[in-house]
Amino acid sequence: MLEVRDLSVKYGHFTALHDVNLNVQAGEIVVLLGANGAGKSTLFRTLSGLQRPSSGSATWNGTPLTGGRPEFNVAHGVAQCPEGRLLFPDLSVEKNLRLGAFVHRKDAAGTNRELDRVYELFPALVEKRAASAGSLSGGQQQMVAIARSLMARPQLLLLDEPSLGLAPLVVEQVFEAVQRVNAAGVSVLLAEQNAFAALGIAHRGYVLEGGRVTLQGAQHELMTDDRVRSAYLGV
Amino acid sequence: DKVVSIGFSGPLSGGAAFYGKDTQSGVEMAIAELNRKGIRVKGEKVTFKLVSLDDRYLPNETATNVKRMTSQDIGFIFVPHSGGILTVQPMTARDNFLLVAYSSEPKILEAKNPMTFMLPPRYDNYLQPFTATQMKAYGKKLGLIGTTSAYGKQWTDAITAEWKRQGGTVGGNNGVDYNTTVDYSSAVTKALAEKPDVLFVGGPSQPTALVIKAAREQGFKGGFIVMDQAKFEQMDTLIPATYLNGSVGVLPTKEFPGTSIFVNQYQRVYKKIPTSEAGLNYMGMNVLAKAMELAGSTEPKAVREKLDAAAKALPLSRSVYKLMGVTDIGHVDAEFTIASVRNGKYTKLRVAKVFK
Amino acid sequence: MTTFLQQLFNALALGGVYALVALGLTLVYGVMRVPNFAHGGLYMLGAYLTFAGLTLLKISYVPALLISAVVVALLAALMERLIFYPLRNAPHVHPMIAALGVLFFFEALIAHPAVFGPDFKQIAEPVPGIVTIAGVVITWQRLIVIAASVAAMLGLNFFLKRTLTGATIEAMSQNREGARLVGINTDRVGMLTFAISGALAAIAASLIAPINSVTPSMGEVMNLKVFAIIILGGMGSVPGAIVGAFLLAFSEVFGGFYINLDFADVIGFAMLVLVLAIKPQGLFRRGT
Amino acid sequence: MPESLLDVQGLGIRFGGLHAVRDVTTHIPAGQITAIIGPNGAGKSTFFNLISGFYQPTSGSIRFADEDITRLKTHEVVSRGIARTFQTTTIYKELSVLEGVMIGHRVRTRAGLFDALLRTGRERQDQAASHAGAMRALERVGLAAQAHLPAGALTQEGQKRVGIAMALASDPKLLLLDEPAAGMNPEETVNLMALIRELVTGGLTVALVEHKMSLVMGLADGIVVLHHGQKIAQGTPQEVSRDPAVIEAYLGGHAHGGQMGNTGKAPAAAEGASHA
Amino acid sequence: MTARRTGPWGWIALFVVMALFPLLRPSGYLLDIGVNIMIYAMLAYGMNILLGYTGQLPLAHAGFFGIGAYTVGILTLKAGWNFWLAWPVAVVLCAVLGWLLGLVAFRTKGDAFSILTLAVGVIIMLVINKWDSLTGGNEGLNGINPPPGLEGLAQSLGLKLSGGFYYMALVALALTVLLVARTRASVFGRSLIAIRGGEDLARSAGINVFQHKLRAMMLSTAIAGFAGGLYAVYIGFLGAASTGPVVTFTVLLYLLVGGLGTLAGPLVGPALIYTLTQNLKGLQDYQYLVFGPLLVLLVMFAPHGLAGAWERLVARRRTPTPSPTPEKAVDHA
Ligand SMILES: Nc1ncnc2c1ncn2[C@@H]1O[C@H](COP(=O)(O)OP(=O)(O)OP(=O)(O)O)[C@@H](O)[C@H]1O
Ligand SMILES: Nc1ncnc2c1ncn2[C@@H]1O[C@H](COP(=O)(O)OP(=O)(O)OP(=O)(O)O)[C@@H](O)[C@H]1O
Ligand SMILES: CC(C)C[C@H](N)C(=O)O
Ligand SMILES: [Mg+2]
Ligand SMILES: [Mg+2]
Repeated sequence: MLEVRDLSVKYGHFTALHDVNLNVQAGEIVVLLGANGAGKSTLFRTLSGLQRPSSGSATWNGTPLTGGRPEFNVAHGVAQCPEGRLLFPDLSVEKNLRLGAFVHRKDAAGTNRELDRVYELFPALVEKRAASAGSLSGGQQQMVAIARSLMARPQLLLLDEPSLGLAPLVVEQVFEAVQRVNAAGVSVLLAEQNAFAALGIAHRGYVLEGGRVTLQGAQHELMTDDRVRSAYLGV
Repeated sequence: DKVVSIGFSGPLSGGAAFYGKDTQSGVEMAIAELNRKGIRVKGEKVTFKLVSLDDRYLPNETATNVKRMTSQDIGFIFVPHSGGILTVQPMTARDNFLLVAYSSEPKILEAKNPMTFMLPPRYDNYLQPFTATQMKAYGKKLGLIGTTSAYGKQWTDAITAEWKRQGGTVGGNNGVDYNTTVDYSSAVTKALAEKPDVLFVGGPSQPTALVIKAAREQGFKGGFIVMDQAKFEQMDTLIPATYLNGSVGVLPTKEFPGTSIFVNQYQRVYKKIPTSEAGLNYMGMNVLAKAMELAGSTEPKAVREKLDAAAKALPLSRSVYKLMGVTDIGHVDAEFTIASVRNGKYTKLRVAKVFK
Repeated sequence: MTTFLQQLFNALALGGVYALVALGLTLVYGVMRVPNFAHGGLYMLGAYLTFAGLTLLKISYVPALLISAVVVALLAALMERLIFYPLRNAPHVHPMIAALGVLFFFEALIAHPAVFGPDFKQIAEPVPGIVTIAGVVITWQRLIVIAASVAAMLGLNFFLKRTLTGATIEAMSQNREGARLVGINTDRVGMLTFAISGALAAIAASLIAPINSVTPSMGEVMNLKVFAIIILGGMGSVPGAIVGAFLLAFSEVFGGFYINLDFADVIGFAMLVLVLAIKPQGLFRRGT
Repeated sequence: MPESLLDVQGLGIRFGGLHAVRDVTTHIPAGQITAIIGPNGAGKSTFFNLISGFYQPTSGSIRFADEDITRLKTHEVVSRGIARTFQTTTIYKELSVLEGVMIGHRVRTRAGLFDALLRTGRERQDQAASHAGAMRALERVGLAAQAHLPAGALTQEGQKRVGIAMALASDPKLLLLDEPAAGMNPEETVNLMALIRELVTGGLTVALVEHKMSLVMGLADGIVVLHHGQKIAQGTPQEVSRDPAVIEAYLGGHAHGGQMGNTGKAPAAAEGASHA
Repeated sequence: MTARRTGPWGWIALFVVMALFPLLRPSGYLLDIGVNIMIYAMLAYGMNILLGYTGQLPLAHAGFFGIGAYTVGILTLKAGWNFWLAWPVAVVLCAVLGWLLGLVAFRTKGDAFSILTLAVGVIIMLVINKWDSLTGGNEGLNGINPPPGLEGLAQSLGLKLSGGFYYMALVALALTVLLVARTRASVFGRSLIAIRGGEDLARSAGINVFQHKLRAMMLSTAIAGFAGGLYAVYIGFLGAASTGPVVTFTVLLYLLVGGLGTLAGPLVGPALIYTLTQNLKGLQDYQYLVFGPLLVLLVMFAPHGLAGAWERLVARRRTPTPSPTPEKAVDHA
């Protein structure tokens, strides 16, 4: 279980997250809603260890995630598909993906199996496997980023706006895939502008506003909440 | 007591530092000895203080250093490279200092600057005996692989002229920069392609030894004319002594008569072989001190007047080389000795004609 | 004809020298994009440490070389940690100038009278003597250098392209955060990369020193040329570095031979300018 | 039938073995909004890059306002009146918003180095013109009040607007927007749609690439569909959204603004805000 | 960061103070340091146009400095030209050669550009060093005379020749600063900043990147030649060493310490570092043992240079940095 307690993050003098509390239970899909600049990415970066909090804690099954060492977090089963993709532009798509499985480097067979699986999820990448990641179209790169995070075979998957720049059909496939991964027991924390689709597959959700959690609830509660409907569902 | 500061501006860092340090060491050692012994000028005890500033071989830095020293009323400044010397030469009169020049660039003398004191003997004295000896021993064809420093180029031109004058033929100039060349093989190959009997080589000792080595390895059997900048006593520690067989060059400092005191002393302090860089600057400083005694003054102009007398009065133990005096234009007139080498043994060569 | 062949060998040997030094730099500059101008300094230190092993510790050549490689590797790793790592997000000029500062420091340290002093030193050839093939003379040491440069190239290329650690180096150089996100300990990889580069520099220096000479400024002459070689070959390309090295050597040797020896360096650099003007990316573009 | 502003004939480009854009013939009518859609990697951004002179086509021709611009360099294309934004927001984050947008006006000024050194009359005029042009553009996108903030301090959406303002500052006739709504929430998307519509009302022609069907369907007068670099359909939103080939390759069940998250039955002409 | 224009008053005050300096009767050494600083500052201003404003790192500038210097030296010594004619010719020559270099070099970008220009810098130095008949080769050019009229002018002001040189350098520096400041504040200069910020973006904004870079290069090398011409008459002797990469890197260092892309940086850097290195000379064998690490520390702890740090401080005091608050926290229920 992911447990975030009183987490605050500062950029210089500016506080991006104020005492955030949230959790993701084993096997859950939890969606994080919030306007631009609400602090979603900041939370994700903190959970994957790229950003250190100024106070508070975040643990995954009791293991602290806030040591500022992403490599430690991945090794403990927490993988992220980050905002901005952070790919290796001059390496081939396949190398990018294989490096995604870096923490499983002793298990070549498992990596190959997972590789087949992500190619199945994103068939568009198959013909691009030898192309450098930087030469791909924006959407294709986004696919690589998602696929790379799956390659780590995480127990907790952090997806920061995975549908960004993806064609509608592919978005649908991504959300299906998230559900499939989740069905296999992986917990998922998901931030999305495409709130409707995200809420569609989520069990629970949080609303982040100005760096604070202002609302939380089960899927149907949020779906029917007026504030959520007007601000995030566009209805 | 009176303290007289002696200035020194030369390359003390960078690629030419070894050269700068060698020249500096001669001045330094002379000062240490003079201070120990005690010098009296007009009855007053004088101690010398060496003020050294790095100029990295850059003339503009030399100029800045000299301005700094003259601002501190330093009246005697050693500079060991022609660029720096030529740059500061016009300043001597206005800022009243005696420029002690360690360089054999003829232009320094051509300027007829009354406040220049130039230490190295004229290298053109070497040309005739070098040429005569090697032409007789090996043949009439000369190949050229000297260094391309200013000094090296002058040498190359001069030896070319002399070799032709004595009836030999000279191949193309295959000079390379001894300070930056990574591998001398290709220059040597090119020079040897002309099948010379004698090769002219020379620059700093160590690369010169590598050039000689490459030539021998590529099968060169003739003799070498070694420019005076390279020292046999340093080269024979680097390459097999047989490689040097049949070379002519300057006699190692330690082989000069009467230098054993200097050589022993130097080796004790600096733990290395003294070269003429150290020796001539050592001599220069001693001449300077003697001239102050004779002049009864530490005023640069007065000292300049007495340089000739001082040089003549200096005992051999302090002059390293046998001094005949200082010419009117401020050039040291010293006896120089040259030698050919075989298996580490030096044979002195006779000099037929001396340029003054 | 013999002269021509001899020059061919001379060029090969010189190319081997350049290649060996350039390969050490390929990792940090070509792959990691750190303009480590102190590389020449590490190269110089490598030669002095081997010299010290031979003269002070009185050990033989191979152990001296190995000790030197290890020490320089550690030093390079330390440099990464203390200087280049903190500057990893700064514009290029910053690490470049910092590296120059380090170079100054190394040179001054070695040239200090209490350390080695500014004089030339010489390392004796471990395998003295020459081989004559068809009238062409080449020393054993030069053959060793050529062989070592080819071996180093093959090894390095294999390392980068075929091993996981190699891939992590490339990954880290392209996106440090991305690399950490997949679980790569970038701190360790960064230091490792510098260490390998340092070891290669030291080995190169120890092999080349007997041909050339050991001076505090020996790295400066090499510095410019090897940076040029890496750009010439194409940033990050290991075979490119080798080709660049031999191309430079051939233009210097044959330019010197047929045109003018005094202008050999000018010809070499002019060739670089020409190649870049025609192929701005260098001869080999970075592959994947 | 509005006259055509941009005509593309048999346009194509290859990257090595890949035909990223292939034999595309289409036109962009003046005063309208044309959307270019298609799967990821279909060649949409590449198509924009070809028009704006970033890439040189390997085949075909481009005519803009009755002039052949196929071989023109980017800056020449911009000076003819085609401006663009990038798929990932690219602006001068360290500069102030105003200064960044003034850069967009550069193409309308002539002052060069010597004007700068001598501070000629032309320099002063151009300086004033840049300022005025930039402020006009900022007003159009509603950022005039933020003119003096560092651009990087703005929100994602604000930064997108800065990007658009920069393009507008060059006084374009045709504006190319590459995924302008990416990363925006529904509300911001609606605001952006209003902005684009305003610009078109003001006489601008817009071509845009977008995956958000709500925006495409709500905004576009005509749609061009690319797939594997080729044009597979062209027509009004209604026509295109019913085209089986398009549904198969691209839309799936999202023919009618699915990404905005409603039932998919919204009329194409209506904008998202009125969906409630 | 944008160079914040503090208005001309600070600069005018600074130049007035600098102009008063010789009246304090400083030693020849101090005056000499002043002139040297000003010459290198000019060279740094030239480099700053490319590096600081346009974002291109050129490494051939000491070469152009050398071309400027040798042009003046050769024209006055060998062709008997008047210095005041030779100097502008040197500047124009450097501009033209800079333009030619740009035509080739700007085909490349980033590191390749830097290394290509470095190679050109080395070539220039080597050619100067080897073209004996024209440049005097290793022996250098000796005896370049002070500018005609300068000594007389100095005497009429009650100064020595060195004082005359000081004012000559001061005027040249002031002109350089004026031109650079105008460039930076111009439409053209803003386009350079745009190129620095991203070439593709600048191109899409309609900027002819290549032409702008070429112009920047011309201005930059012209200023280098301008400084070189002054150097030639001031030192009176020219050797190839003062045109090599070492000088380029030294000036780069000045620039970095002063502050890239700032207007004051190219003056602050040389003033500080040149004085520092002169003083470190007293440390003899320890000078680079101290200077090397000092450099590293400066780069690491004052990454924006001294002028950069100052500008930031002033900027912070003037406009309390708007903390990037989210535009709107969703509060519409
Ligand atoms: N590196 C940084 N330095 C300073 N401020 C930052 C930094 N990164 C983010 N911020 C600020 O922190 C706040 C939260 O940003 P964050 O990226 O977490 O938002 P977000 O919810 O992910 O928004 P978006 O939907 O745009 O991705 C914003 O105001 C942003 O400007
Ligand atoms: N410079 C390049 N070199 C090689 N291939 C490229 C290059 N640019 C684009 N491509 C390839 O061309 C194809 C089209 O890319 P493009 O960016 O135009 O797609 P797109 O339609 O914009 O996709 P998206 O909706 O994902 O942004 C892709 O397969 C991409 O990998
Ligand atoms: C060897 C010396 C007598 C000459 C000295 N190298 C010079 O610069 O002139
Ligand atoms: Mg975000
Ligand atoms: Mg695209």
